[in-house]
Amino acid sequence: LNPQEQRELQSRMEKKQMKEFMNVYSNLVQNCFNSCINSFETKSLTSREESCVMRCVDKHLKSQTRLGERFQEQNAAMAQAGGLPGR
Amino acid sequence: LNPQEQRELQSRMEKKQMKEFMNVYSNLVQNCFNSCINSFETKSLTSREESCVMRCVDKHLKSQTRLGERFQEQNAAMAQAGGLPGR
Amino acid sequence: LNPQEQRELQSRMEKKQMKEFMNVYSNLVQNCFNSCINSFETKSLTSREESCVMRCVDKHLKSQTRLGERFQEQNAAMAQAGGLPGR
Amino acid sequence: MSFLFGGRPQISSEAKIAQAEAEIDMVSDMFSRLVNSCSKKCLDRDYREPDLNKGESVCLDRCVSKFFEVNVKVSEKMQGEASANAAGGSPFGI
Amino acid sequence: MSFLFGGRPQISSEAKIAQAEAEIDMVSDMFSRLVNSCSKKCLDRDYREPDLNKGESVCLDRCVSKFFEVNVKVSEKMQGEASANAAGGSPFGI
Amino acid sequence: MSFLFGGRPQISSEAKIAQAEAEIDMVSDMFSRLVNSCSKKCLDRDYREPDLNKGESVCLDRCVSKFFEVNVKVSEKMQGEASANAAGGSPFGI
Repeated sequence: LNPQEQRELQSRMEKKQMKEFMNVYSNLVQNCFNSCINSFETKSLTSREESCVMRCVDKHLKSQTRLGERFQEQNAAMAQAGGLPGR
Repeated sequence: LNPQEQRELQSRMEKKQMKEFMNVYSNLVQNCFNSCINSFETKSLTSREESCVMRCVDKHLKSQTRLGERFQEQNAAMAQAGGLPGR
Repeated sequence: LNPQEQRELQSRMEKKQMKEFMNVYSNLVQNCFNSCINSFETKSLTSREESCVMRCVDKHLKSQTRLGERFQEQNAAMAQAGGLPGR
Repeated sequence: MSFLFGGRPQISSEAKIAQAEAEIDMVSDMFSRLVNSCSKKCLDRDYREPDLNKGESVCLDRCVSKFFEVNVKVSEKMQGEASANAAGGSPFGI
Repeated sequence: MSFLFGGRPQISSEAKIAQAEAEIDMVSDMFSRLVNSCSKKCLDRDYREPDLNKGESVCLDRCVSKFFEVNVKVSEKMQGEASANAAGGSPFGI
Repeated sequence: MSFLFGGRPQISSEAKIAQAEAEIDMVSDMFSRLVNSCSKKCLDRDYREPDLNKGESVCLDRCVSKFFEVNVKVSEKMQGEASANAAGGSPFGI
Protein backbone atom coordinates (compact mmCIF):
# COMPACT_ATOMS: atom_id res chain seq x y z
CA LEU A 1 0.00 0.00 0.00
CA ASN A 2 1.31 3.47 -0.87
CA PRO A 3 1.04 6.36 1.61
CA GLN A 4 -2.26 7.60 0.16
CA GLU A 5 -3.76 4.12 0.38
CA GLN A 6 -2.43 3.77 3.92
CA ARG A 7 -4.10 7.01 4.91
CA GLU A 8 -7.41 5.75 3.49
CA LEU A 9 -7.05 2.41 5.30
CA GLN A 10 -6.15 4.30 8.45
CA SER A 11 -9.28 6.41 8.27
CA ARG A 12 -11.45 3.33 7.72
CA MET A 13 -9.79 1.66 10.68
CA GLU A 14 -10.64 4.61 12.88
CA LYS A 15 -14.30 4.32 11.96
CA LYS A 16 -14.16 0.63 12.67
CA GLN A 17 -12.54 1.21 16.04
CA MET A 18 -15.23 3.65 17.06
CA LYS A 19 -17.84 1.12 15.96
CA GLU A 20 -16.12 -1.65 17.84
CA PHE A 21 -15.83 0.43 20.96
CA MET A 22 -19.56 1.10 20.80
CA ASN A 23 -20.09 -2.60 20.30
CA VAL A 24 -18.07 -3.55 23.36
CA TYR A 25 -20.07 -1.02 25.32
CA SER A 26 -23.42 -2.30 24.07
CA ASN A 27 -22.43 -5.89 24.73
CA LEU A 28 -21.52 -4.98 28.30
CA VAL A 29 -24.90 -3.33 28.80
CA GLN A 30 -26.76 -6.28 27.35
CA ASN A 31 -24.75 -9.05 29.02
CA CYS A 32 -24.76 -7.47 32.44
CA PHE A 33 -28.43 -6.58 32.16
CA ASN A 34 -29.23 -10.17 31.22
CA SER A 35 -27.15 -11.62 34.03
CA CYS A 36 -28.05 -9.25 36.84
CA ILE A 37 -31.65 -8.16 36.29
CA ASN A 38 -34.13 -10.92 36.86
CA SER A 39 -36.96 -9.38 38.77
CA PHE A 40 -39.40 -6.77 37.63
CA GLU A 41 -41.17 -6.08 40.90
CA THR A 42 -39.82 -2.56 40.84
CA LYS A 43 -39.30 0.13 38.23
CA SER A 44 -35.82 1.06 39.44
CA LEU A 45 -32.71 -1.02 39.99
CA THR A 46 -32.40 -2.46 43.47
CA SER A 47 -29.07 -1.80 45.15
CA ARG A 48 -28.30 -5.48 44.78
CA GLU A 49 -28.89 -5.36 41.03
CA GLU A 50 -26.83 -2.22 40.75
CA SER A 51 -23.81 -3.64 42.48
CA CYS A 52 -24.10 -6.83 40.43
CA VAL A 53 -23.98 -4.71 37.26
CA MET A 54 -20.89 -2.86 38.54
CA ARG A 55 -19.02 -6.08 39.32
CA CYS A 56 -20.15 -7.58 36.04
CA VAL A 57 -18.78 -4.64 34.04
CA ASP A 58 -15.53 -4.73 35.98
CA LYS A 59 -15.05 -8.42 35.49
CA HIS A 60 -15.86 -8.33 31.79
CA LEU A 61 -13.49 -5.45 31.14
CA LYS A 62 -10.68 -7.28 32.92
CA SER A 63 -11.54 -10.45 31.06
CA GLN A 64 -11.43 -8.69 27.71
CA THR A 65 -8.10 -7.12 28.48
CA ARG A 66 -6.66 -10.50 29.39
CA LEU A 67 -8.15 -12.21 26.36
CA GLY A 68 -6.80 -9.43 24.14
CA GLU A 69 -3.28 -9.92 25.49
CA ARG A 70 -3.34 -13.68 24.95
CA PHE A 71 -4.87 -13.25 21.52
CA GLN A 72 -2.08 -10.90 20.47
CA GLU A 73 0.55 -13.31 21.74
CA GLN A 74 -0.96 -16.26 19.92
CA ASN A 75 -1.44 -14.24 16.79
CA ALA A 76 2.17 -13.11 16.82
CA ALA A 77 3.37 -16.66 17.46
CA MET A 78 1.24 -17.94 14.61
CA ALA A 79 2.40 -15.23 12.22
CA GLN A 80 6.00 -16.22 12.98
CA ALA A 81 5.20 -19.89 12.41
CA GLY A 82 3.89 -18.96 8.97
CA GLY A 83 0.27 -18.06 9.54
CA LEU A 84 -2.81 -20.19 9.36
CA PRO A 85 -1.95 -23.27 7.30
CA GLY A 86 -4.08 -22.08 4.43
CA ARG A 87 -2.56 -18.69 3.90
CA LEU B 1 -26.52 19.92 8.42
CA ASN B 2 -27.48 21.97 5.40
CA PRO B 3 -30.52 20.99 3.27
CA GLN B 4 -28.45 18.95 0.82
CA GLU B 5 -26.81 17.05 3.66
CA GLN B 6 -30.19 16.52 5.25
CA ARG B 7 -31.52 15.04 2.03
CA GLU B 8 -28.58 12.65 1.89
CA LEU B 9 -29.05 11.65 5.54
CA GLN B 10 -32.76 11.24 4.83
CA SER B 11 -32.12 8.88 1.97
CA ARG B 12 -29.71 6.80 4.04
CA MET B 13 -32.30 6.66 6.81
CA GLU B 14 -34.85 5.29 4.39
CA LYS B 15 -32.52 2.49 3.39
CA LYS B 16 -31.88 1.77 7.05
CA GLN B 17 -35.59 1.70 7.80
CA MET B 18 -36.25 -0.78 5.05
CA LYS B 19 -33.40 -2.90 6.37
CA GLU B 20 -34.71 -2.67 9.89
CA PHE B 21 -38.21 -3.57 8.83
CA MET B 22 -36.83 -6.67 7.11
CA ASN B 23 -34.89 -7.42 10.26
CA VAL B 24 -37.96 -7.20 12.47
CA TYR B 25 -39.73 -9.51 10.05
CA SER B 26 -36.89 -12.04 9.97
CA ASN B 27 -36.57 -11.99 13.73
CA LEU B 28 -40.28 -12.74 14.04
CA VAL B 29 -39.96 -15.68 11.67
CA GLN B 30 -36.96 -17.04 13.51
CA ASN B 31 -38.18 -16.46 17.06
CA CYS B 32 -41.64 -17.84 16.45
CA PHE B 33 -40.27 -20.79 14.51
CA ASN B 34 -37.88 -21.57 17.36
CA SER B 35 -40.60 -21.26 20.01
CA CYS B 36 -43.47 -23.03 18.25
CA ILE B 37 -41.95 -25.75 16.08
CA ASN B 38 -40.49 -28.57 18.09
CA SER B 39 -41.54 -31.71 16.34
CA PHE B 40 -40.50 -32.94 12.93
CA GLU B 41 -42.80 -35.92 12.60
CA THR B 42 -44.53 -34.19 9.72
CA LYS B 43 -43.47 -32.14 6.73
CA SER B 44 -46.22 -29.55 7.16
CA LEU B 45 -47.18 -27.38 10.10
CA THR B 46 -49.75 -28.94 12.39
CA SER B 47 -52.72 -26.72 13.16
CA ARG B 48 -51.44 -26.39 16.69
CA GLU B 49 -48.07 -25.16 15.48
CA GLU B 50 -49.71 -22.77 13.07
CA SER B 51 -51.87 -21.13 15.68
CA CYS B 52 -48.92 -20.90 18.06
CA VAL B 53 -47.03 -19.02 15.33
CA MET B 54 -49.96 -16.64 14.82
CA ARG B 55 -50.25 -15.85 18.52
CA CYS B 56 -46.49 -15.51 18.78
CA VAL B 57 -46.36 -12.96 15.95
CA ASP B 58 -49.27 -11.03 17.46
CA LYS B 59 -47.75 -10.91 20.88
CA HIS B 60 -44.30 -9.89 19.64
CA LEU B 61 -45.71 -7.10 17.50
CA LYS B 62 -47.66 -5.74 20.43
CA SER B 63 -44.65 -6.10 22.66
CA GLN B 64 -42.47 -4.18 20.23
CA THR B 65 -44.99 -1.39 19.93
CA ARG B 66 -45.14 -1.06 23.68
CA LEU B 67 -41.36 -1.21 24.08
CA GLY B 68 -41.01 1.41 21.35
CA GLU B 69 -43.36 3.79 23.16
CA ARG B 70 -41.54 3.43 26.48
CA PHE B 71 -38.18 3.75 24.77
CA GLN B 72 -39.21 7.03 23.15
CA GLU B 73 -40.48 8.38 26.45
CA GLN B 74 -37.30 7.49 28.29
CA ASN B 75 -35.15 8.81 25.49
CA ALA B 76 -37.00 12.12 25.52
CA ALA B 77 -36.77 12.33 29.30
CA MET B 78 -33.06 11.62 29.17
CA ALA B 79 -32.43 14.14 26.41
CA GLN B 80 -34.14 16.77 28.56
CA ALA B 81 -32.06 15.78 31.57
CA GLY B 82 -28.95 16.40 29.48
CA GLY B 83 -28.34 13.10 27.77
CA LEU B 84 -26.18 10.19 28.79
CA PRO B 85 -23.72 11.48 31.39
CA GLY B 86 -20.83 11.20 28.98
CA ARG B 87 -22.21 13.31 26.18
CA LEU C 1 -30.23 -4.27 -15.41
CA ASN C 2 -27.96 -3.41 -18.32
CA PRO C 3 -24.62 -5.21 -18.80
CA GLN C 4 -22.65 -2.57 -16.94
CA GLU C 5 -25.02 -2.72 -14.02
CA GLN C 6 -24.85 -6.49 -14.07
CA ARG C 7 -21.08 -6.37 -13.90
CA GLU C 8 -21.28 -4.07 -10.89
CA LEU C 9 -23.84 -6.34 -9.18
CA GLN C 10 -21.64 -9.32 -10.03
CA SER C 11 -18.64 -7.75 -8.39
CA ARG C 12 -20.62 -6.92 -5.26
CA MET C 13 -21.90 -10.48 -5.16
CA GLU C 14 -18.36 -11.79 -5.25
CA LYS C 15 -17.43 -9.70 -2.25
CA LYS C 16 -20.53 -10.94 -0.47
CA GLN C 17 -19.70 -14.54 -1.26
CA MET C 18 -16.23 -14.20 0.13
CA LYS C 19 -17.69 -12.62 3.24
CA GLU C 20 -20.27 -15.36 3.55
CA PHE C 21 -17.68 -18.06 3.11
CA MET C 22 -15.68 -16.51 5.92
CA ASN C 23 -18.83 -16.38 7.98
CA VAL C 24 -19.59 -20.07 7.47
CA TYR C 25 -16.02 -20.81 8.47
CA SER C 26 -16.18 -18.65 11.61
CA ASN C 27 -19.52 -20.13 12.60
CA LEU C 28 -18.05 -23.63 12.29
CA VAL C 29 -15.14 -22.66 14.52
CA GLN C 30 -17.39 -21.09 17.11
CA ASN C 31 -20.12 -23.74 17.12
CA CYS C 32 -17.76 -26.67 17.24
CA PHE C 33 -15.61 -25.00 19.87
CA ASN C 34 -18.69 -24.36 21.99
CA SER C 35 -19.97 -27.91 21.59
CA CYS C 36 -16.74 -29.86 21.95
CA ILE C 37 -14.53 -27.93 24.37
CA ASN C 38 -15.80 -28.00 27.90
CA SER C 39 -12.80 -28.56 30.07
CA PHE C 40 -9.88 -26.24 30.63
CA GLU C 41 -7.64 -28.54 32.65
CA THR C 42 -5.14 -28.45 29.84
CA LYS C 43 -3.74 -25.83 27.50
CA SER C 44 -3.93 -28.04 24.42
CA LEU C 45 -6.82 -29.93 22.87
CA THR C 46 -7.20 -33.49 24.13
CA SER C 47 -7.45 -36.12 21.42
CA ARG C 48 -11.08 -36.57 22.37
CA GLU C 49 -11.83 -32.89 21.88
CA GLU C 50 -9.97 -32.87 18.61
CA SER C 51 -11.91 -35.73 17.14
CA CYS C 52 -15.17 -34.22 18.36
CA VAL C 53 -14.26 -31.03 16.48
CA MET C 54 -13.52 -33.00 13.32
CA ARG C 55 -16.84 -34.85 13.42
CA CYS C 56 -18.64 -31.65 14.26
CA VAL C 57 -17.20 -29.85 11.23
CA ASP C 58 -18.00 -32.79 9.00
CA LYS C 59 -21.56 -33.03 10.20
CA HIS C 60 -22.22 -29.31 9.92
CA LEU C 61 -20.82 -29.13 6.41
CA LYS C 62 -23.03 -32.02 5.32
CA SER C 63 -25.98 -30.47 7.07
CA GLN C 64 -25.45 -27.15 5.31
CA THR C 65 -25.17 -28.80 1.95
CA ARG C 66 -28.42 -30.64 2.53
CA LEU C 67 -30.20 -27.55 3.84
CA GLY C 68 -28.94 -25.58 0.84
CA GLU C 69 -30.39 -28.15 -1.58
CA ARG C 70 -33.80 -28.15 0.10
CA PHE C 71 -33.77 -24.38 0.33
CA GLN C 72 -33.14 -24.06 -3.40
CA GLU C 73 -35.92 -26.51 -4.19
CA GLN C 74 -38.42 -24.71 -1.99
CA ASN C 75 -37.35 -21.34 -3.29
CA ALA C 76 -37.78 -22.48 -6.88
CA ALA C 77 -41.19 -24.00 -6.09
CA MET C 78 -42.28 -20.81 -4.39
CA ALA C 79 -41.05 -18.60 -7.21
CA GLN C 80 -43.13 -20.70 -9.63
CA ALA C 81 -46.16 -20.43 -7.38
CA GLY C 82 -45.83 -16.65 -7.55
CA GLY C 83 -43.43 -15.80 -4.76
CA LEU C 84 -44.12 -14.83 -1.20
CA PRO C 85 -47.73 -13.69 -1.09
CA GLY C 86 -46.73 -10.08 -0.62
CA ARG C 87 -44.43 -9.68 -3.56
CA MET D 1 -23.07 9.24 -2.18
CA SER D 2 -25.28 10.05 -5.13
CA PHE D 3 -25.50 13.71 -4.14
CA LEU D 4 -21.85 14.17 -5.01
CA PHE D 5 -22.44 13.27 -8.63
CA GLY D 6 -26.07 14.12 -9.24
CA GLY D 7 -27.58 13.16 -12.56
CA ARG D 8 -30.38 10.64 -12.88
CA PRO D 9 -28.69 7.85 -14.83
CA GLN D 10 -26.25 6.89 -12.09
CA ILE D 11 -28.85 7.29 -9.38
CA SER D 12 -31.21 5.00 -11.11
CA SER D 13 -28.45 2.48 -11.87
CA GLU D 14 -27.42 2.59 -8.27
CA ALA D 15 -31.03 2.22 -7.15
CA LYS D 16 -31.67 -0.75 -9.41
CA ILE D 17 -28.51 -2.47 -8.26
CA ALA D 18 -29.32 -1.68 -4.64
CA GLN D 19 -32.73 -3.26 -5.03
CA ALA D 20 -31.32 -6.43 -6.59
CA GLU D 21 -28.75 -6.49 -3.81
CA ALA D 22 -31.41 -6.07 -1.11
CA GLU D 23 -33.36 -9.03 -2.44
CA ILE D 24 -30.28 -11.23 -2.46
CA ASP D 25 -29.36 -10.07 1.04
CA MET D 26 -32.86 -10.95 2.22
CA VAL D 27 -32.70 -14.47 0.83
CA SER D 28 -29.23 -15.10 2.15
CA ASP D 29 -30.16 -13.76 5.59
CA MET D 30 -33.15 -16.12 5.64
CA PHE D 31 -30.92 -19.01 4.68
CA SER D 32 -28.45 -18.35 7.45
CA ARG D 33 -31.26 -18.10 9.99
CA LEU D 34 -32.67 -21.37 8.70
CA VAL D 35 -29.26 -23.04 8.99
CA ASN D 36 -28.99 -21.79 12.54
CA SER D 37 -32.46 -22.92 13.60
CA CYS D 38 -32.49 -26.26 11.81
CA SER D 39 -29.01 -27.27 12.94
CA LYS D 40 -30.02 -26.61 16.53
CA LYS D 41 -33.30 -28.48 16.17
CA CYS D 42 -32.02 -31.50 14.23
CA LEU D 43 -28.36 -32.28 14.89
CA ASP D 44 -27.35 -34.45 17.82
CA ARG D 45 -25.18 -32.25 19.98
CA ASP D 46 -22.64 -34.92 20.86
CA TYR D 47 -21.22 -35.47 17.39
CA ARG D 48 -20.63 -39.18 17.83
CA GLU D 49 -20.30 -39.68 14.07
CA PRO D 50 -19.29 -37.42 11.20
CA ASP D 51 -22.23 -38.36 8.96
CA LEU D 52 -25.83 -37.31 9.14
CA ASN D 53 -27.87 -40.23 10.36
CA LYS D 54 -31.29 -41.08 8.97
CA GLY D 55 -33.15 -39.22 11.71
CA GLU D 56 -31.11 -36.07 11.32
CA SER D 57 -31.52 -36.08 7.54
CA VAL D 58 -35.28 -36.44 7.64
CA CYS D 59 -35.49 -33.81 10.35
CA LEU D 60 -33.46 -31.32 8.28
CA ASP D 61 -35.70 -31.84 5.24
CA ARG D 62 -38.88 -31.28 7.21
CA CYS D 63 -37.32 -28.37 9.04
CA VAL D 64 -36.79 -26.53 5.75
CA SER D 65 -40.42 -27.16 4.78
CA LYS D 66 -41.75 -25.90 8.05
CA PHE D 67 -39.45 -22.90 8.07
CA PHE D 68 -40.78 -21.86 4.67
CA GLU D 69 -44.33 -22.37 5.83
CA VAL D 70 -43.77 -20.18 8.88
CA ASN D 71 -42.22 -17.59 6.58
CA VAL D 72 -45.34 -17.55 4.43
CA LYS D 73 -47.70 -17.39 7.41
CA VAL D 74 -45.84 -14.50 8.99
CA SER D 75 -45.67 -12.66 5.70
CA GLU D 76 -49.42 -13.11 5.10
CA LYS D 77 -50.17 -11.99 8.61
CA MET D 78 -48.09 -8.84 8.40
CA GLN D 79 -49.66 -7.92 5.10
CA GLY D 80 -53.06 -8.42 6.61
CA GLU D 81 -52.15 -6.06 9.44
CA ALA D 82 -50.66 -3.54 7.05
CA SER D 83 -53.72 -3.44 4.82
CA ALA D 84 -56.04 -3.38 7.83
CA ASN D 85 -54.12 -0.42 9.23
CA ALA D 86 -53.43 1.48 6.07
CA ALA D 87 -55.99 0.16 3.61
CA GLY D 88 -53.27 -0.43 1.04
CA GLY D 89 -49.50 -0.27 0.77
CA SER D 90 -47.99 -3.69 1.32
CA PRO D 91 -44.82 -3.82 3.39
CA PHE D 92 -43.38 -6.20 0.82
CA GLY D 93 -44.02 -4.15 -2.29
CA ILE D 94 -40.35 -3.29 -2.32
CA MET E 1 -13.63 7.06 -0.82
CA SER E 2 -12.94 10.70 -0.06
CA PHE E 3 -9.36 10.43 -1.24
CA LEU E 4 -10.60 9.95 -4.80
CA PHE E 5 -12.21 13.36 -4.84
CA GLY E 6 -10.29 15.34 -2.28
CA GLY E 7 -11.54 18.80 -1.36
CA ARG E 8 -12.66 19.72 2.13
CA PRO E 9 -16.34 20.56 1.55
CA GLN E 10 -17.38 17.03 0.63
CA ILE E 11 -15.22 15.48 3.31
CA SER E 12 -16.75 17.59 5.99
CA SER E 13 -20.29 17.02 4.67
CA GLU E 14 -19.60 13.33 4.63
CA ALA E 15 -18.16 13.51 8.15
CA LYS E 16 -21.14 15.41 9.50
CA ILE E 17 -23.57 12.99 7.92
CA ALA E 18 -21.53 10.03 9.15
CA GLN E 19 -21.68 11.36 12.68
CA ALA E 20 -25.43 11.87 12.57
CA GLU E 21 -25.71 8.37 11.12
CA ALA E 22 -23.53 6.88 13.85
CA GLU E 23 -25.73 8.38 16.55
CA ILE E 24 -28.87 7.02 14.95
CA ASP E 25 -27.22 3.60 14.54
CA MET E 26 -26.25 3.62 18.19
CA VAL E 27 -29.80 4.35 19.35
CA SER E 28 -31.35 1.81 17.04
CA ASP E 29 -28.83 -0.85 18.05
CA MET E 30 -29.69 -0.19 21.71
CA PHE E 31 -33.38 -0.50 20.92
CA SER E 32 -33.00 -3.84 19.21
CA ARG E 33 -30.93 -5.17 22.11
CA LEU E 34 -33.59 -3.94 24.51
CA VAL E 35 -36.32 -5.66 22.47
CA ASN E 36 -34.32 -8.85 22.54
CA SER E 37 -33.64 -8.79 26.28
CA CYS E 38 -37.05 -7.58 27.41
CA SER E 39 -38.99 -10.02 25.21
CA LYS E 40 -36.97 -12.87 26.67
CA LYS E 41 -37.42 -11.66 30.24
CA CYS E 42 -41.11 -10.75 30.05
CA LEU E 43 -43.06 -12.75 27.48
CA ASP E 44 -44.49 -16.15 28.37
CA ARG E 45 -42.79 -18.59 26.06
CA ASP E 46 -45.87 -20.68 25.34
CA TYR E 47 -47.91 -18.06 23.54
CA ARG E 48 -51.26 -19.19 24.86
CA GLU E 49 -52.91 -15.93 23.89
CA PRO E 50 -52.17 -13.28 21.25
CA ASP E 51 -52.48 -10.31 23.62
CA LEU E 52 -50.09 -9.05 26.24
CA ASN E 53 -51.50 -9.90 29.64
CA LYS E 54 -51.28 -7.52 32.58
CA GLY E 55 -48.15 -9.15 33.99
CA GLU E 56 -46.30 -9.05 30.69
CA SER E 57 -47.24 -5.40 30.09
CA VAL E 58 -46.03 -4.22 33.47
CA CYS E 59 -42.88 -6.29 33.12
CA LEU E 60 -42.10 -4.71 29.71
CA ASP E 61 -42.53 -1.19 31.08
CA ARG E 62 -40.23 -1.80 34.02
CA CYS E 63 -37.78 -3.63 31.80
CA VAL E 64 -37.32 -0.51 29.67
CA SER E 65 -36.73 1.57 32.80
CA LYS E 66 -34.16 -0.80 34.17
CA PHE E 67 -32.44 -1.20 30.82
CA PHE E 68 -31.98 2.56 30.62
CA GLU E 69 -30.68 2.66 34.16
CA VAL E 70 -28.13 -0.04 33.42
CA ASN E 71 -27.13 1.90 30.34
CA VAL E 72 -26.47 5.01 32.44
CA LYS E 73 -24.56 3.09 35.10
CA VAL E 74 -22.31 1.38 32.57
CA SER E 75 -21.71 4.63 30.75
CA GLU E 76 -20.80 6.45 34.00
CA LYS E 77 -18.51 3.63 35.01
CA MET E 78 -16.66 3.54 31.72
CA GLN E 79 -16.17 7.28 31.82
CA GLY E 80 -14.86 7.01 35.32
CA GLU E 81 -12.34 4.42 34.17
CA ALA E 82 -11.40 6.49 31.15
CA SER E 83 -10.75 9.64 33.15
CA ALA E 84 -8.94 7.65 35.85
CA ASN E 85 -6.70 6.13 33.19
CA ALA E 86 -6.22 9.08 30.92
CA ALA E 87 -7.11 12.07 33.06
CA GLY E 88 -9.32 13.42 30.32
CA GLY E 89 -10.75 12.32 26.97
CA SER E 90 -14.16 10.76 27.41
CA PRO E 91 -14.93 7.70 25.30
CA PHE E 92 -18.33 9.23 24.57
CA GLY E 93 -17.21 12.61 23.40
CA ILE E 94 -17.97 11.52 19.85
CA MET F 1 -18.84 1.96 -7.40
CA SER F 2 -15.73 1.52 -9.53
CA PHE F 3 -17.76 1.42 -12.72
CA LEU F 4 -18.61 5.08 -12.27
CA PHE F 5 -14.99 6.10 -12.49
CA GLY F 6 -13.33 3.31 -14.42
CA GLY F 7 -9.56 3.34 -14.77
CA ARG F 8 -7.30 0.71 -13.28
CA PRO F 9 -5.33 2.73 -10.73
CA GLN F 10 -8.33 3.47 -8.51
CA ILE F 11 -9.70 -0.03 -8.88
CA SER F 12 -6.46 -1.58 -7.83
CA SER F 13 -6.01 0.87 -4.94
CA GLU F 14 -9.53 0.13 -3.83
CA ALA F 15 -8.92 -3.60 -4.19
CA LYS F 16 -5.71 -3.53 -2.20
CA ILE F 17 -7.34 -1.54 0.58
CA ALA F 18 -10.37 -3.82 0.53
CA GLN F 19 -8.14 -6.85 0.95
CA ALA F 20 -6.26 -5.34 3.87
CA GLU F 21 -9.60 -4.39 5.35
CA ALA F 22 -11.01 -7.89 4.89
CA GLU F 23 -8.06 -9.42 6.75
CA ILE F 24 -8.49 -7.02 9.64
CA ASP F 25 -12.24 -7.68 9.72
CA MET F 26 -11.58 -11.41 9.82
CA VAL F 27 -9.21 -11.12 12.77
CA SER F 28 -11.48 -8.78 14.68
CA ASP F 29 -14.51 -11.00 14.04
CA MET F 30 -12.55 -13.97 15.39
CA PHE F 31 -11.58 -11.99 18.46
CA SER F 32 -15.14 -11.03 19.26
CA ARG F 33 -16.28 -14.64 18.85
CA LEU F 34 -13.48 -15.74 21.15
CA VAL F 35 -14.48 -13.14 23.74
CA ASN F 36 -18.04 -14.38 23.55
CA SER F 37 -17.18 -18.08 23.87
CA CYS F 38 -14.46 -17.75 26.49
CA SER F 39 -16.46 -15.38 28.72
CA LYS F 40 -19.33 -17.86 28.71
CA LYS F 41 -17.07 -20.82 29.41
CA CYS F 42 -14.88 -19.23 32.06
CA LEU F 43 -16.58 -16.45 34.01
CA ASP F 44 -18.72 -17.26 37.04
CA ARG F 45 -22.19 -16.05 36.17
CA ASP F 46 -23.00 -14.64 39.57
CA TYR F 47 -20.43 -11.87 39.63
CA ARG F 48 -19.73 -12.07 43.33
CA GLU F 49 -16.49 -10.12 42.96
CA PRO F 50 -15.25 -7.55 40.43
CA ASP F 51 -11.86 -9.21 39.91
CA LEU F 52 -10.95 -12.29 37.95
CA ASN F 53 -10.15 -15.06 40.39
CA LYS F 54 -7.31 -17.52 39.83
CA GLY F 55 -9.57 -20.16 38.27
CA GLU F 56 -11.15 -17.73 35.83
CA SER F 57 -7.77 -16.32 34.79
CA VAL F 58 -6.24 -19.71 34.07
CA CYS F 59 -9.39 -20.77 32.26
CA LEU F 60 -9.31 -17.69 30.02
CA ASP F 61 -5.66 -18.28 29.09
CA ARG F 62 -6.27 -21.90 28.16
CA CYS F 63 -9.45 -20.97 26.37
CA VAL F 64 -7.54 -18.70 23.99
CA SER F 65 -5.05 -21.50 23.30
CA LYS F 66 -7.75 -24.02 22.56
CA PHE F 67 -9.73 -21.58 20.45
CA PHE F 68 -6.68 -21.01 18.25
CA GLU F 69 -6.08 -24.73 17.98
CA VAL F 70 -9.67 -25.33 16.89
CA ASN F 71 -9.25 -22.54 14.36
CA VAL F 72 -6.19 -24.25 12.89
CA LYS F 73 -7.85 -27.68 12.82
CA VAL F 74 -10.96 -26.37 11.07
CA SER F 75 -8.88 -24.41 8.59
CA GLU F 76 -6.72 -27.48 7.78
CA LYS F 77 -9.79 -29.62 7.39
CA MET F 78 -11.54 -27.22 5.05
CA GLN F 79 -8.43 -26.92 2.93
CA GLY F 80 -8.19 -30.67 2.79
CA GLU F 81 -11.77 -30.86 1.56
CA ALA F 82 -11.20 -28.08 -0.94
CA SER F 83 -8.12 -29.67 -2.46
CA ALA F 84 -9.75 -33.10 -2.44
CA ASN F 85 -12.75 -31.64 -4.29
CA ALA F 86 -11.00 -29.27 -6.63
CA ALA F 87 -7.42 -30.51 -6.72
CA GLY F 88 -6.16 -26.99 -6.14
CA GLY F 89 -7.56 -23.57 -5.31
CA SER F 90 -7.46 -23.02 -1.57
CA PRO F 91 -10.42 -21.25 -0.05
CA PHE F 92 -7.96 -19.21 1.99
CA GLY F 93 -5.76 -17.99 -0.83
CA ILE F 94 -7.50 -14.64 -0.54
